[in-house]
Amino acid sequence: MSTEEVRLFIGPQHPGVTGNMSIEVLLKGDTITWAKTHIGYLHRAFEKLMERRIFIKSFPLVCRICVPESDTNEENLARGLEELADIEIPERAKWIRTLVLELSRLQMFIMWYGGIAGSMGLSTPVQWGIGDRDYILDLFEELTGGRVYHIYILPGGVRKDLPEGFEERVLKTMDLIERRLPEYDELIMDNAVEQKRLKGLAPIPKEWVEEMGITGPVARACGFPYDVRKNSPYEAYDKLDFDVITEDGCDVWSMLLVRRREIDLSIKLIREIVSKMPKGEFLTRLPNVLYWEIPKGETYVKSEATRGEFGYYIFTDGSGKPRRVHVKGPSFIHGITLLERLLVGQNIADVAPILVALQICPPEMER
Amino acid sequence: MGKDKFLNEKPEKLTYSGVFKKIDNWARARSLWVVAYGTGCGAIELRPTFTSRFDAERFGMRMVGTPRQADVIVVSGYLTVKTLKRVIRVYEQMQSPKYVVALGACPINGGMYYDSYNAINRLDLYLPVDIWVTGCMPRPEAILAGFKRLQELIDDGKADGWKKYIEALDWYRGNQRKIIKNWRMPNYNW
Amino acid sequence: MNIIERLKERFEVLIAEKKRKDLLIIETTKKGLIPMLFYLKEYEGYRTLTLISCVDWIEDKKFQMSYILWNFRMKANIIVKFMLDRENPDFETVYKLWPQAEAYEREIHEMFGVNFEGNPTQNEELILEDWDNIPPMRRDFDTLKYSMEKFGEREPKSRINIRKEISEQYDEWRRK
Amino acid sequence: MGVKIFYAFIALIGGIAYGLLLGGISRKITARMQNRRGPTVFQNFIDVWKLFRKKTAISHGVMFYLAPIFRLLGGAGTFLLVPIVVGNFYLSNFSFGGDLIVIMYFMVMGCLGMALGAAESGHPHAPIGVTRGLAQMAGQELPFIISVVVLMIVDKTTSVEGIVMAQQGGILHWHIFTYPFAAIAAFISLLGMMTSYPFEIVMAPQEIAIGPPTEFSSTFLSYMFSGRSVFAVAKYVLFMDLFLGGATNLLWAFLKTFLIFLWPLFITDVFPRFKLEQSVSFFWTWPTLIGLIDLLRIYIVR
Repeated sequence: MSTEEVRLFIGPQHPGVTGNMSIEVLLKGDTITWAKTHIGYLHRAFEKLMERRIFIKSFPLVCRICVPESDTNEENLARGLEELADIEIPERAKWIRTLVLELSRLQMFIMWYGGIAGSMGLSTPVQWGIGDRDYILDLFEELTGGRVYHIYILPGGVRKDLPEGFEERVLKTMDLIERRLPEYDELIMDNAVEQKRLKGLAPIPKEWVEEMGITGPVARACGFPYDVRKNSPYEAYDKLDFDVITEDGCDVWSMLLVRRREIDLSIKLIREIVSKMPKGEFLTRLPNVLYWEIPKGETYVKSEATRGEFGYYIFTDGSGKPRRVHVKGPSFIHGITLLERLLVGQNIADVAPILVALQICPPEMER
Repeated sequence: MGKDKFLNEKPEKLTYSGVFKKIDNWARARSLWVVAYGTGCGAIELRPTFTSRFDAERFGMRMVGTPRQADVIVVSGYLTVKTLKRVIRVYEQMQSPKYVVALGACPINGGMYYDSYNAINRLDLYLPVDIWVTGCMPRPEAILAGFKRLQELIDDGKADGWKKYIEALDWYRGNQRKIIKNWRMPNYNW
Repeated sequence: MNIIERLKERFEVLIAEKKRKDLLIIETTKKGLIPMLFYLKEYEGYRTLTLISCVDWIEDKKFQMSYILWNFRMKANIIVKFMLDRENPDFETVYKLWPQAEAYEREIHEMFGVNFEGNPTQNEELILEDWDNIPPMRRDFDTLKYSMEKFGEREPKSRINIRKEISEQYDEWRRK
Repeated sequence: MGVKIFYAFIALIGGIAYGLLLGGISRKITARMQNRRGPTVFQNFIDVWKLFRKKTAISHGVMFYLAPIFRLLGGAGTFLLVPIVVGNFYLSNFSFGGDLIVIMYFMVMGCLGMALGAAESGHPHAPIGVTRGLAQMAGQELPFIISVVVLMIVDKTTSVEGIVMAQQGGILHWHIFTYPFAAIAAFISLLGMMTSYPFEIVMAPQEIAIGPPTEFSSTFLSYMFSGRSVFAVAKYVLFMDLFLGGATNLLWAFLKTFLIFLWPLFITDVFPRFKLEQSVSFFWTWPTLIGLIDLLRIYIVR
């Protein structure tokens, strides 16, 4: 209304933010001149609680750190503890873990693919995306018993073997999702309005990527082939055949393209994993986990989540409980350092697409 | 903007009676508008509940973006102190009659966060809860069943958490102020 | 000449341990940390700061500060750490080297009470709101006791009992 | 006259009900599009009743209270000035000579009243929404006015009844066929008026919560709801009269308005929203240019 600056809080109760967080902006007309992220609405003190729990009891906690993609957390913690306790896990367990991680990545990307359209008001793909994601959640339910929280990956392997005929059902679901995808593409990729809004939106300067530690699809959209799966392979990823996907636009549209191609890659990888799945044990016997003690040590393990590099910095001190577990969520950098700088100069209408494009997940920022 | 007549004043007790009471309850039960505020992790299962597969809209429920127009607030899981403050504010901005649905084990007695310094243990010390849906996290079917039960309660005129909140306001306020140290909220709007 | 030798030549290196083929752990002193980080960033190609972390070794009366760096070309991580006096936790910011250090330091200041000189925003609340106790991630902070005092005890009761009790409390309040 | 008022009142109630029903149908169709069942078609009636009987305890001053009334009056006024069935004593409402200009005035009035009230509500999202709405209105009115001017010039009348009369005598006399470019411009403009999706920038839930009506609740919201419904019906009827040759009886009126109602619905589910600048510049280029073709044509032909 006037040329004065208006102070506006986007969130926490706002349909456009991606979770329980808040962005304080100063507006001049429609343009943002200053932005600040406020987090802490979901702080449950996981890191403190884990110091009070024995190792095995930490697993139900960590899967809640990132709600939609919980397996990455379990896998990271399990791998870190195995490294500290010097446990070798069977080959089949590694492949099952990789399968679970890829399925989890795929369901997150499908939800995201609808979500980027939803952030601009196109609600049809949102509904489809969340509906189609449920096919994968059904697979998870069959495998682990839970839709969202699985607590399936444990130190020493996985909790139980794949059920009879699971592989075929995975392949069937992949076919089904692949059949559905062209419809999404027509609505999202070929949409003139969508292209007009997203092309060239919020370009990230290339030198920020290394300096700020931007990871994941956002970095890949800026031309950096940063993918933990390739750079420092974990589980069975070194035996899989794939290339890192990069785009060179640095804007939201490139991030969209990267993720769209990631969906295809995930489907391809899942097919490959199923075809290469070895036979054998799925769990090494651990000592009694209730009295399981790990010698003093520290390590940093990381993996590729859908949003970027997920890292666990684990300390043990020879007792039955972790000394400290520091969780590095990719959204911490994306949501605070990057977002505050990126939003300056943008239109208020573009806040929601940018938030979704950076895929900011509040619970992993504050744990 | 003038002086606000509802500011800093105890709300009058609202009673509904008369011939329309039955129709009102019937309509209220079939048109539950949920405020779009994902307070915790249960919000991820609210999405399937409200979209294609489980489609809560066939029961007349929908998400609205502002608390002023909402009837139901879904407390989806644990509440941290920081969020509790916002939830109370959102709840008080909603217009009567209004209902609270709590998802998960955490609002009942703290759940797995019983020893966390930042998550509250019992929600019904601070807000009147009409429906509890257990499970961590509750499946969409469970959430729908919870809403269905809420509809039955409204139909019978038994979902009266909001009346209780107005009556026992001092008790609730006392509890709220005990844990929210810096009370920078206006006491307003019912 | 590998990187450990190059670092030993230039700085005080207390411990150097090769954890994995892409993870190196270096311990240095408080004084040598920032020059070492600068050297690693400018000359060794460890251009990205991944994480700043802090651990409370209460029995040694020390905080361990760790800086995890990432080298994009070598595809390797390095952890540079040093021990900070727990009674007197003052240190400097590395905000000038990496912008994301600002938020990490803000969090550590809030959770451990470490003071980073030169950080412009470290006194702003990041996660907690109106915190009224010692910084919560310190080992001597008892979260269970705090939770029970503030939020009430968690009794092993069934839901029905809790409902009943609440309604009793409510009735009592009404009678008054 | 008294009888006329009575019948107009009946028509108004019918208009509101028809609008709410159409809203329900659109929700149903959208739901089917999104692979789900959706609410019943009567859901909007339940919503309005519930909202009407909800208590409200918000006060932001007199303008705030008056805004939904303005909105309802704007909708009802537009509706009452448009003849549903021309020539029929009961169903032609209060249409009189020169009424097209009054209709356009009424169409703006509801929005302006809403804008004043929303700005009073003090919520920061409301003024942003209001500025967006006013800018958007400036955009969408231009092509509409051009096409209306075309019709006024060719029919040499400013009354809706006159325009309807000029289209009688067969389907090819309808203005949608005789002046197709003007019709296209007006129908694109209708998308903006109906806040159909590429141009739905006023409420924009993901951006500014829901914009101007953020603070409105309960009874006020039910007034706004019914106002919006009757406003929509008024626009459908107006477009029917201007371009589809009016209606000779009530059945035709239902059929034709239903056809017009389907047009924004097809667009709305497959597009995200524009930004404000993009929306306004779109209205000022494509539909305006298309409308100008017809204006130029009649200028050359004369």
